[in-house]
Amino acid sequence: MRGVSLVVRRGRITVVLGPSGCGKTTLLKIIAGLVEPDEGKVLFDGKDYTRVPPEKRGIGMVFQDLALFPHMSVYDNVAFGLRVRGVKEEEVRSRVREALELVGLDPTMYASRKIEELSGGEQQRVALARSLVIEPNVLLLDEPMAHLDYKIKQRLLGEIRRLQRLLGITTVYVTHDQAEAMSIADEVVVMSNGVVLQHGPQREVYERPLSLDVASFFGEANLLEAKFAGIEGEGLVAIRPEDIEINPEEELDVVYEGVVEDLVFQGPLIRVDVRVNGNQLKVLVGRREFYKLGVGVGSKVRLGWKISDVKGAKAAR
Amino acid sequence: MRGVSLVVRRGRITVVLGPSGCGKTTLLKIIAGLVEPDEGKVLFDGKDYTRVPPEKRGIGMVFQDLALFPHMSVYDNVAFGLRVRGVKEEEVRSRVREALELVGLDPTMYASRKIEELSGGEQQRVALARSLVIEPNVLLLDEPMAHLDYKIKQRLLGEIRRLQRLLGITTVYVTHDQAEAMSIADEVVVMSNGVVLQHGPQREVYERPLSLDVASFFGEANLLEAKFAGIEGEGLVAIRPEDIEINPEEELDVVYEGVVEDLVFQGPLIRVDVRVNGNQLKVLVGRREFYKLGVGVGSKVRLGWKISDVKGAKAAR
Amino acid sequence: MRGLLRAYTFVLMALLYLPVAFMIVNSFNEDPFMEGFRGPSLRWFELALRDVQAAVGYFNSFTVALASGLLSVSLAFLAAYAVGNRRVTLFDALAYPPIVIPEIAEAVALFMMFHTVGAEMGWLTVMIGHTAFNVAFAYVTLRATGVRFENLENAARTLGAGGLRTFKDVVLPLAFPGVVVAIAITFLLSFTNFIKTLFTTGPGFYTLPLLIWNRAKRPGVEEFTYPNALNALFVPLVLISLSIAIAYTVYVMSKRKE
Amino acid sequence: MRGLLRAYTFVLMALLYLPVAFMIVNSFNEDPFMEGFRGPSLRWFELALRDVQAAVGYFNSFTVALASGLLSVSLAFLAAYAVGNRRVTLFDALAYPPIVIPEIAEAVALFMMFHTVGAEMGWLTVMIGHTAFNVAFAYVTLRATGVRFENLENAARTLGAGGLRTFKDVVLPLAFPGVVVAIAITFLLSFTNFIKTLFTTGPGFYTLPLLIWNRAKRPGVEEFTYPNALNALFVPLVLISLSIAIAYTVYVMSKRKE
Repeated sequence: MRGVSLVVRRGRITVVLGPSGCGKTTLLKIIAGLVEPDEGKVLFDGKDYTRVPPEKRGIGMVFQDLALFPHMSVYDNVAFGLRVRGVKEEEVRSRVREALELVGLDPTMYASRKIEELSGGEQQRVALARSLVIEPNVLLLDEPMAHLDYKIKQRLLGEIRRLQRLLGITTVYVTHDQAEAMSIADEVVVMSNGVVLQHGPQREVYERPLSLDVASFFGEANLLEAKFAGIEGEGLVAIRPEDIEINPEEELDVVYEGVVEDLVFQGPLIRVDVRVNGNQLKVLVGRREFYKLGVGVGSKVRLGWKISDVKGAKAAR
Repeated sequence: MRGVSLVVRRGRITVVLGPSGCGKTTLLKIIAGLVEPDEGKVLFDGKDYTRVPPEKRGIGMVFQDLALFPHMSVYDNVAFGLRVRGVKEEEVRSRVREALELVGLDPTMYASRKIEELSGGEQQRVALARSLVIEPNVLLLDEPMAHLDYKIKQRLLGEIRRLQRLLGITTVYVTHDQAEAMSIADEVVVMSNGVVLQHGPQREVYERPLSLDVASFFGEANLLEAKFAGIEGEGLVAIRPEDIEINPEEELDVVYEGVVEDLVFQGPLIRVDVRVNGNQLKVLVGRREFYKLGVGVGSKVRLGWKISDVKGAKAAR
Repeated sequence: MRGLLRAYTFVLMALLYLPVAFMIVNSFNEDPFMEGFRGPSLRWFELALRDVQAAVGYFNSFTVALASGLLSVSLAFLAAYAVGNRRVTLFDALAYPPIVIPEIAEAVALFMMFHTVGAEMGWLTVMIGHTAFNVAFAYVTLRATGVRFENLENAARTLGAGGLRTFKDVVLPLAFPGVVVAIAITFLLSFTNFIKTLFTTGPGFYTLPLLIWNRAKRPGVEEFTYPNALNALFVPLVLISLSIAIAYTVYVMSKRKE
Repeated sequence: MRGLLRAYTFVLMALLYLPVAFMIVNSFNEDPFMEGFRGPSLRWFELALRDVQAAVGYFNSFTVALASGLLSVSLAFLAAYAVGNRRVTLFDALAYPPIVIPEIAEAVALFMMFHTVGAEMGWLTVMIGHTAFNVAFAYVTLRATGVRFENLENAARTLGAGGLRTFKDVVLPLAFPGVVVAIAITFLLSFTNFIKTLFTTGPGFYTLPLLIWNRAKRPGVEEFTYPNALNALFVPLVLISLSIAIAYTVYVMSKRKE
């Protein structure tokens, strides 16, 4: 990892998105103080925390394997951070109660349970409660959903976002899953090979990716070799599947003809794979619109888009 | 598992979708002959295969952990099924070559590689080649993408679909991930607790779920307590987030007023969480439409939908 | 085929237990020489209860084993903790060989070393001799059961616990079962050791295996040296070993099921 | 603190090797009694080369160990294969105790059994005695390294391989390293065994540990029984053990790194 500089916005959720082994987890461990950076600094509110040991950083961290203490009850797991701080047992009790309620676990039902008796989703909630109860300045989450089923993952992502909004806690969330990133991020940091490719509000990163890599890593993108009148030079450009219109009624900047090769039903959206001059373009259409279009596999269609929707032409390689 | 009856359509991809532990994998192992069913039969083309050992069933199976032979090269892995059948070494060579090319691996580069030297995606392709080279009657895939990164998963799902279309092979794909199911399925079987909840073409299961469980397990659904003029009785109904319109221009059957609580940017779609009478409704809007709407957190909005879009009212509990 | 294999396994396991079963049955045999079963009797156990030498042997074996078990596990725990979270290290490579070096070679070497430095042979030299071997065994056991828990220690640190607090509240409780197992194993190895004890002991100090050895050399010369009198002496030793082994197995099985 | 702990570990490991180092150094010592180092010499190795009894001892130890290793691993492999893919079974629970039963108790029991059935004591009884213990060890080792590979066997079956073909092409090659390890361990245990050999051998048959034992009892009575002559005899034995142990450790380390 080199030249990584990351400024996290207070009170927002920053998602660090990158493929496995790109250095995301190491970055998080450096923030937590569990790994010493070879060089560089960790600042909180402008103060240098680089040499501060992890226990003095006031950080809450949820680990990929959760790292719940298997020899303690749910209650003792959540109480751990408070007891270490010498909080009185009376206050510990009420704060553990609150924390469990906050994450949606009934304290009377769960407090005395053993960790191994809980489901994956429940363990996830306990890990969250344990790191929130100490009222950390920063909450770090390291692929916390990696081992959960799709539906449970969706529900928990919603709850983490709700909690974060409620508590206003500065949050850094690391994942390789762009769908997870989409569901939860305010800000997105796209990483690759230990380098930050782009950092910004997620809508901005999606709408104005600085490179083709970002365009195709955060969201889907069709890559095209192209030469346009409006843009200088020649190279690769990216166009998002939902920015392509099928059989457009209005006049558009770019229009191709092609044949529908495959239809992939994706629930609210239908993906239409269209072969155009030997390339396959993926087009996303809303379910309702799609029915109106009345195209099927083998249909001839016209595809069109606006020059303004073309992404990443700058970084053409 | 009880009362499970599954008829798989020839030449199509049938996805068995269900949460962990619902019996999906056991079902697949019964089809493959690796587990004997307590009762019931396995038929291929009307013939009873229940007592036929796995090696005589002509099945190709890709396992969750891939189960590539670690002591053999890529070539020997793919060649295994052919050699067992006594195919001559000359023919083995050409067919292994073809199979590797089919899954997008250059034979000259990959044939002699060790399994452990390959990336997760490459191993996936070898496993696919190994099960396709024997020209099986049925291809079984047991959560084959479980350990892959998002982007690689997307690419491989597309390729499996392409290969299936090319070879016309009857395929059964097991997963807990509805997004995976959406990307690849022709037919969907929704399972829960060892029971098949619904089976049909994926569009039909999505558009006409037989129960609220199916509606919320395959795709997203808002569950509402409701009493409508058009429908008898009272109970829970489901409405899909993309079927709700925000500030509708036309006259709709149901209209509520509410306040926007959160906006979740999901790329091509924006999810608008609206609080209505103490319930939160999730609404999905296309990116472009959303910009036209001009709503933000705190905006008052009207929500409306058509009675015909309400799902699962039948199965109200 | 499958049934045949299972039957075979049963027979094999039964054969493994044959010598022990033979010994236990004969300890209840009225006949002193096992020339046949002459009827059930407790005479050898009654004899054992009056056997002052055997009591001294058991006591000496026990104190040496307990001291060696505790000492070797303490020494090994420190080393395993120092090695840290890395999965395999040079030290792991170094710890195996001493376990497989022929015991008689090590015994002779220890004898010669003690002799060379002029140590007085007895309880202490025996205990040190046992510990020399037990440390390696305890180290390997503790490395396998774990004395470091990287992720859990990290979690404790981020929750505000310093190094000592983390050690006390996380490392120790989690390492504890492994420590008990290591003490049990080293205790057992020491308790039942013969060769090394023989070479490192001095006049007047003997453990139970040495006593039995002495008596077994002159069978039937006096009442205490009848074969079945020896069998009766073995029984408690064997039962102690079996119960530790069974406790260990149950522990391992319960861990794996989790 | 961390440096101190590491230094401690180094010292501990060094101490573990002290007896062996002491023995090897003294085997090159001109002095017969290790009363001090009188200068380097190969005289004890030259003596060992002329030592017909030692050659016979080494040879007997080798044949017994090889036979016992192969036999016990074969028996144990069948049992481990029969037990199948289940992670923990009753058989696993049964296999541990025989390993920890005091060797001297088992040795006496074996002696009495052989005596009772009127077996002629010698190579065969020694080999069977070793195997009785080694089977349990081999079984535990093979269960740990694995002789069943459920998913890979399933994969082979779906690819069209029958049971035998799957065994030959998948199970055997994958189990092979574990089999080699098990043979090495049981070979070593047998090669260096003393007590059980002593109790199960008959007149005229001796292994290397028995020979050394006999000579160690009367140090300096003749040239062959000088302490440093014994040390020289040990050296090959110790080197064989160390190299097997190191090979084993390297193998385990390479597996873990994968």
